[in-house]
Amino acid sequence: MNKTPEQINEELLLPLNSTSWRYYLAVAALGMLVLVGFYAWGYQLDHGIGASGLDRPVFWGVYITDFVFWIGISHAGTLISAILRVSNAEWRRPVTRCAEAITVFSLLIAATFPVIHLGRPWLFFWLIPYPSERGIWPQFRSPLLWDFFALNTYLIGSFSFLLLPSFPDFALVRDRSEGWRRRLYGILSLGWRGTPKQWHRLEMAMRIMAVAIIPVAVSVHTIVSWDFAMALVPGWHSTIFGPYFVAGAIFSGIAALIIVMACVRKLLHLEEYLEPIHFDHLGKLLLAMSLIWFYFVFAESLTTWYGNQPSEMTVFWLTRSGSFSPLFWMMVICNAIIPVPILSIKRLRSKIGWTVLASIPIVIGMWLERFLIVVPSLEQNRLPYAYGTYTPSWVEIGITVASFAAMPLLYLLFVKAVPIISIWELKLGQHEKPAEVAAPVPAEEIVQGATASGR
Amino acid sequence: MKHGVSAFLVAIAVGGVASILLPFLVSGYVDGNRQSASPSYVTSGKCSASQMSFLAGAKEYFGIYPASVRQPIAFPHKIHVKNGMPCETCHAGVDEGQQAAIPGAAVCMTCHQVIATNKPEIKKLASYYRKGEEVPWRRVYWFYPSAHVDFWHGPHIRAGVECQSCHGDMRKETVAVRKAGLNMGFCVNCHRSRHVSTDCTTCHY
Amino acid sequence: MAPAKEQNQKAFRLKRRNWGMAVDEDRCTGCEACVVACHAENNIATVGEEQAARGRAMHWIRIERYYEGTFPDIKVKYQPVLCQQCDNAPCEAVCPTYASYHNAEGLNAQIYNRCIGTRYCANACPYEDRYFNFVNPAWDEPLNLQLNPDVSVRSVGIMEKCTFCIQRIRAAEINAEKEKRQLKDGEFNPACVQSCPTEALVFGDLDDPESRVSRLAKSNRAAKLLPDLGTKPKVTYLRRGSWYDEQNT
Amino acid sequence: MQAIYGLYRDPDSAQQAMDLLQQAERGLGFNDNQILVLTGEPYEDHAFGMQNKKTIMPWMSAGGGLVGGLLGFWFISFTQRAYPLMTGGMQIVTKWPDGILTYELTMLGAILTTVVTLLIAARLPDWRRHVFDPAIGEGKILIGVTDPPEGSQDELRRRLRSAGAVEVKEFIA
Repeated sequence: MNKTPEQINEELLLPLNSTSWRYYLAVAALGMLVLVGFYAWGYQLDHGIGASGLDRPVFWGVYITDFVFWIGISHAGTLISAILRVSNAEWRRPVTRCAEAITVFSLLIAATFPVIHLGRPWLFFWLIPYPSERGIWPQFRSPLLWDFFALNTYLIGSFSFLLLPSFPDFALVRDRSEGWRRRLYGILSLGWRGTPKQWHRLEMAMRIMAVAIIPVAVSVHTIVSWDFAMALVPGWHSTIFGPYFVAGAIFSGIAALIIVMACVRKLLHLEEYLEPIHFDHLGKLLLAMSLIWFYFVFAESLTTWYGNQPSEMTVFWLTRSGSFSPLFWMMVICNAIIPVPILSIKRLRSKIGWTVLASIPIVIGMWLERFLIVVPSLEQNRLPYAYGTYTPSWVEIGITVASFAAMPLLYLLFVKAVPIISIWELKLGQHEKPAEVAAPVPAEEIVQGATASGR
Repeated sequence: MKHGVSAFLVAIAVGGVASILLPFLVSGYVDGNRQSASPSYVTSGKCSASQMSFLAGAKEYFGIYPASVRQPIAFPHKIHVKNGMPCETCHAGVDEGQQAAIPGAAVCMTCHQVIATNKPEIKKLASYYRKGEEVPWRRVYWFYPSAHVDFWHGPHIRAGVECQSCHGDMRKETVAVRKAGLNMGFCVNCHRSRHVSTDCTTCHY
Repeated sequence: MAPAKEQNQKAFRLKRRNWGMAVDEDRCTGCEACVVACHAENNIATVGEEQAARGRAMHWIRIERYYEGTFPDIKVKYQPVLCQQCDNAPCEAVCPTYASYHNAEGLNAQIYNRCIGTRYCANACPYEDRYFNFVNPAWDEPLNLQLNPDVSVRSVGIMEKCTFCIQRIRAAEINAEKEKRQLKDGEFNPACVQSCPTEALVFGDLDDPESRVSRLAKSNRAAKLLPDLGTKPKVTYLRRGSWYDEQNT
Repeated sequence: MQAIYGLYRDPDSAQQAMDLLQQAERGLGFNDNQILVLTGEPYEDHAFGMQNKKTIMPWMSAGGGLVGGLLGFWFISFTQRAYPLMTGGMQIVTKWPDGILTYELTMLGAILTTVVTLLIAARLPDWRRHVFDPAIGEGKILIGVTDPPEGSQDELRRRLRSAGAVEVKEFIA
């Protein structure tokens, strides 16, 4: 890829300037699904949490699954983008903003689920530590409060991480548009001009943020895992949960990023910016995470099985051979058996279709993994007399579907407003032209070249 | 076409709010048997489970109490207090148990058979009494059921808390009006300053 | 004006209690009188057939039935399970709003108006003895007239559980304070204890070495439910000839 | 505000223009602060993009983190003592969970301080009208002098052009 700045400007600002009828159709269709979710939530507010399929003893179900899942997806963006920035990987340039936007949107979606899940959602603000006449504060010993703080820190951090490098691009849009859009982007760009001082401070800030956001991202999913690990519930009370959840989050995050990038590439005609090499690199990361994920599942299973405690084993066999076993084995197939061979073979991994094919089951499998952590342990908690079952209701399914529709909807709206590839960072990569950008020449081509030249 | 995006945003926002409200509008709060998630379900006292209106629910949510209540008889507290009647004379049992009594018409008539019989308000009282009815006094002080408060007058009186610290100076009032907000901060501050228990289960159960 | 009663301000303090219960499983016949009494005393909603079938029934005390042996030689064991009022309660620390906390009397208190319904406590409770109002409770006429005015009615979205009949504790304390005396052992009882025909349930102060419950708690038949979790329950189970004896000698 | 500037296609000629301006500033009566550089992307490997490299931003961020953490720990332990309630047999000020929250608030403090420091250091937001040319968005580099002294304009134009400017323009606000 070697383009002049004018070409880059034109091609990357194209989605902002022209809109096809297909776009409106997609927004309308997704908007309808989101509205169905809102309707379902309204129904639940009216009828109480009893509108969901929850019961005693399964007090947590699909909502918490969705919450953990979306937090996991959020690790696609800021964490990966920050790691790539810190390690100064040149191929990151077209990927970063695409990834960071996933983080912000999936965090926003994730943050609604604890509220939807509450029995009395109109009192959700009691989680916020604000001074009140009651003189009573939230309880900071509760993992839910840790969640609240971690989520807010992560949301503020990743929003800044997304926003800061957007200022120069907003300025670019400002200079290339007229009327209300010029005024709007003028405000959004905060009057960015591009003095050396501004550039230097921005780069410095991004370096600091990248370093700061990595431990935050790790802590966020660790704390989400502690929601479970802090409770004396068989299958939950485990020290492995922190790293296990972080690994799973990055795993599902990369898978989501690959899917989103493939869609963005196709729909916004960015074939020359998001190249197969990017999918190849992310595919390698995905392969590594898949193996790490499998290692964690094995480690968790082995220690539980070897320890052989009655209450732990009840839950263990419930998932491995009991009523949840179809879901469990489907999860293993989706997360390891399908993607590992595809991603291990270089020829498949370097084809975008195949990496996407490996990513879709991972997203499904990771949702199942969260479901299998939440529900079976609650169904068969310690006292056998209190065993129960759980089936999600249409309300829970509707809200879940709506959350899956909200993600592309927010993304569609986002690509209309913000260039999905950080233009200035891309240009910066252009004029330095480091070696990593170029795709390595496949071995067979070298061999062919050698034979052709007669050596 | 450029305005399409903002139009969609507005439509989504409006539609989202509307579809949350839709079940409420469809179901209608008029139907008394519906189960509802509005913050409350009881209109007065702890023991009725009737459905309340959306507005009443909102008032309860924000802790808004009506300051004054229209009473059937404009009872002048100030005259009675000025004439040297202590509160317990009529509000019997306040120092003993949980609630302060509201006197029956017969109690009033022990005096008002002879005192001020020509006043219009006393005539109203007398007519209730003749019909064998009680005066339908309306409650001024109460806690919303969502406060889950169980208040006992007795221990407070025995601890020497003046009636007026919560109910205002009745030497100046005709019918009772709600003087103190009686929110949790009001109670807790007094409990703190008197070094009595601020344990939650002192009041909430 | 209430005249200031100066003499009453000289602090009369009730002795702090440490409430506990003993459950004699050898005496329990599984008659469920305690369950009914608890429902009546504490305004516990009956959720109806449909909701109960979905596992949303609420009984602050329940009789768990376990069967031992093979047919026809079967023994039924009854185990009344109520909130164990743990000293190290797993449910308390996870509540984000202090709706569940431990008070000075050793009660594992549940403050309804503070509850926002995260249901985390119910997950954390190993005894599964926390009950959630999945739907708004309703009482068909005239059942609403039998509600106990001393206990608040919980609405939808609130977690509730056994309180050791805190309203009776408070009433007894206020009476004792009025008469300026300390509470006597057995002066009052929670509804379940009061209604138990075989006196399988005993309630009292665990800190008072003379009380019945503290003597039963030290009995060699005494055991706790799920003792290995370290929750320090304040309900003691009494049973002869069971695995408890082997574990707790 | 007035300015005379040249637009350059490549960093080398921009650097040449910069050098020419710096040679001339004593003679024509302006100083370094009046030399203006605007670019569409950072040129940190070139001398003209190296102005103002000194910053205390990392120290600010670290300090912000420290302040955030200390304030966070104080706030959390204060709320725990303000209405002391026992839960789960734990002490009132619980050190382990407070550590988690202190950590989160440390990071929040660092992140917020970084953002605020960036905005202050980069003089943002600033919506006033300044010397600007949208051409920098097409990869051009703008080198110029703001408020050039009387009589120096012609010399400045000559020097800017001699460095290989695509265009030399004047900005009058």
